[in-house]
Amino acid sequence: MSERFTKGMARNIYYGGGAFFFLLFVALTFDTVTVLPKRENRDQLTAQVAHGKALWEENNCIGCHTLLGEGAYFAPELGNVFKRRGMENEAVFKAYFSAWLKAMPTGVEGRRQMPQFHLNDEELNDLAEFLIWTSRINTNDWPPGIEG
Amino acid sequence: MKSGVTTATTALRWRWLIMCMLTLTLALFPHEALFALPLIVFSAAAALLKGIWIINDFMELKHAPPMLRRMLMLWLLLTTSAVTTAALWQS
Amino acid sequence: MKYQSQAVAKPYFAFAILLFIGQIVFGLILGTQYIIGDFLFPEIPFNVARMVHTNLLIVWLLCGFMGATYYLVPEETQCELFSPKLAWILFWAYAIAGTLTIIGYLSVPYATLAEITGNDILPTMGREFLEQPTITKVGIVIVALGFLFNVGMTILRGRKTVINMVLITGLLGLAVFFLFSFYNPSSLTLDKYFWWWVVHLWVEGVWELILGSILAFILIKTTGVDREVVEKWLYLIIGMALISGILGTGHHYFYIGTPDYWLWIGSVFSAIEPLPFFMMMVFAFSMIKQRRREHPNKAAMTWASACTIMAFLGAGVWGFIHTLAPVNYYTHGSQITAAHGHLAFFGAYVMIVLAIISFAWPQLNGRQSNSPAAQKVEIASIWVMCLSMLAITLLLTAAGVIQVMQQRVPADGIAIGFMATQDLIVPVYWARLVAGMAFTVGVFMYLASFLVAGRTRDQAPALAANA
Amino acid sequence: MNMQQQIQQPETGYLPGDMALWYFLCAELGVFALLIAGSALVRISHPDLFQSGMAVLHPLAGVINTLALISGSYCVARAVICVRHQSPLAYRFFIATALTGMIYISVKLWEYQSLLSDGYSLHYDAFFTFYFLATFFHFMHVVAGVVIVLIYARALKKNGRNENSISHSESVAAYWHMVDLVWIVLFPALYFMRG
Repeated sequence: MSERFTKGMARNIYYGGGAFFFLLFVALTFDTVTVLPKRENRDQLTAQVAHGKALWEENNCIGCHTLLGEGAYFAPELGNVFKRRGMENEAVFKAYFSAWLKAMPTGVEGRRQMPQFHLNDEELNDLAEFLIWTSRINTNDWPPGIEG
Repeated sequence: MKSGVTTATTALRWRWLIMCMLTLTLALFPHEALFALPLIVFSAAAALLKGIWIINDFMELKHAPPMLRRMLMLWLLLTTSAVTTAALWQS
Repeated sequence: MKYQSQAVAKPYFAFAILLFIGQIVFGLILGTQYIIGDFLFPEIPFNVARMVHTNLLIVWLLCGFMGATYYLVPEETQCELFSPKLAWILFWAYAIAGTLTIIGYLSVPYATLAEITGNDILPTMGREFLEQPTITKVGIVIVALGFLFNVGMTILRGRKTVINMVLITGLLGLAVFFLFSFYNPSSLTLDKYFWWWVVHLWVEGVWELILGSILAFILIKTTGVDREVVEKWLYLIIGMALISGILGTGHHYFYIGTPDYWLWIGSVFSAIEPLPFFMMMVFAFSMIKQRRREHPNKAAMTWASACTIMAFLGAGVWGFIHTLAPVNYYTHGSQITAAHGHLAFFGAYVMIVLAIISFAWPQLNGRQSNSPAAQKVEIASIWVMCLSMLAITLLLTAAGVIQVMQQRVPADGIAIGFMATQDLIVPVYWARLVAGMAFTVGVFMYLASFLVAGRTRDQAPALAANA
Repeated sequence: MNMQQQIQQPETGYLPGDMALWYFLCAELGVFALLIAGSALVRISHPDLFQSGMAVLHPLAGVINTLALISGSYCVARAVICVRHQSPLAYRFFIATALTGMIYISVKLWEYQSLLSDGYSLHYDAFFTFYFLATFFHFMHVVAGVVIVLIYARALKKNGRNENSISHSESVAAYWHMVDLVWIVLFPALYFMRG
């Protein structure tokens, strides 16, 4: 009688299934990458926005905040901070943003503290540009509310 | 032994032909609003019948461990009723 | 120990445990900062402590994987390691680079670290879990290449079993997908998309191959069940893990700017992701039930079987509760994610590394197992660690539920802000900190079992020569 | 095992094919079930999109494909019986199965091509997202099925029958029937259940 559960079949499923689904994943990746520019408005991705993203990384902002829901959960979501704190007005947001970062840390005892990053005005502007650009990405309507 | 084979293949052939006929009948159904409801019911019934035959006779699960057969039947029933309910809901 | 070269696993295991302790210390700091916001500020800001906590986790798990590989590959291939010397050189390279990186995190502001390590030449820093300076990343790649060369040459020379083939595939995948950490486009969504190719395809892809092969190795050795049986289950389980896990990456592509069809793909495939973990649990327990020998190392068997339960709970159940897109819409980036992350990492990867250490360490020291007295302490430590981690998970889940109900579900204007919600959760965070301390007690009990093992060495069954 | 007995009256509890494969098939059916159930929910919430979307599809293409897959199922079931009886016809039945699969593939490709050239794509609306996802995922299974059937037919012809042939051919057939079964539910849901 032949074996009912064979190693050969289990191996075929592992290699065949793994390859099959990885190929599907690559195909979907290809499609995603082609439609992303439209969903994230890549035409508006200026040098300032790119510089802002570099600043975001070099100061490890993701170590406390989330951005589009990913990161640490110690400080507020910043993917929609332009809407929450700037009321979608660029001048209002930039003024608020640079005043906020310059006032850090608050030093209130027992409260969570944000470090002082010593950014100059140009850097503050570019970081704000990055957050503004991020808030306009089509994220399938996430976050659910303004509070992020 | 030979007779057993013939019975099995004859049964398969008949089921195959009936399934083809059912499929063709769907194509001949007039696509008018009047026939929308019968079409939904008929196509759901046809799908169920085809699925049962595929599971029982083509896959040969009629005599397989009952758990497996029940799982597949349940799958067929759930998916068919989901799509049918959605279609009926709409009309 | 059957092969002399298996001894190189020792420093890897010892260093892994050392880093594990460091990770726990920083975990306690983070838990405190969640309650007393300015704790240790500005010396160790939250982001630095978190970076150290998560990076130590990754570094020590990788260290444990390498140690496990050096231990089991000679035994599986039935020949000595290609070059024990290379393994030692790579160990020191890895240990020194890792330590320097952690010192770098703690001694200078992150922006300064980025500047002195030349992040502007090839910016790769400042992304979650991939915070390492670019030169550290290059170092990791070099160590990985040397490691794979060493292991690959050993396997080529020796017997090729399913276990070492799956293990090497997993390690190879680990190295290949790490290369995506060097890709950092200025488009945020693209960056996030391929960031998951490292993170998700590691923990829900190739790491599961490593997990599966280590588990299969331990089960063969401790239960004496036929290799054929273990191997076919191994293939089937990791096959299922890849089938569900690869497209399951989609559950990270819901709300980061990627197209909406990922809502479907991610939900559907990650819904079946608990299946391989469930099968792994059934597999481990049925192998133990069918065992043909009584291995004296009960502690290692407890680690291995508990690992499958905790992995199923953490990766399977806690993953599933927030993986469907409509649920994840509210839970994405909340404490629910933190709950799932803790239990999944602990259950699947921490426990399997501790299991192989528990199995291998006595053998590396010429004994079949530790003395019954030492094992008793060790098994108690398993219970304390598992129960504390479950408590941490449940409390973080409660924190997440509060967060979702207060901050996410209510309409704009009624929903409370992030910081106000955090204030509401403080009592839960206190309880979590207590659970974290209990976990630390478990870690110390585990360390104590080594002391007891040393003291009661004469009561341990000796390893038969060339058994 | 008494071969003849098994053929005429398969004993109760006999599992056709390899158990490892059945784990896989059940997982696959689970995926399709979730996909189909999800689409039913979308249809309930966006009935108009399904109404307009289904009107665009070509029922005839669906009918041809259903006939092709059912015939493939019939052929592969016959092939299994031939393998059991050591009949040389097995090879031909496997080839016939692959041919029906190729008919399906050609028709589906034509259908995709005509839809895409009319501007309908994965990103068009909720209906077409579902349509392309579900059918493309299924399409890839048919492609894989054709490859598997051809590989197995070739091995059978080259190496002849051995003690594992029955189990192997049953496994190949079970996979094919699974693909057919999924289509049997998708077909009316996409082409005929219009409100």
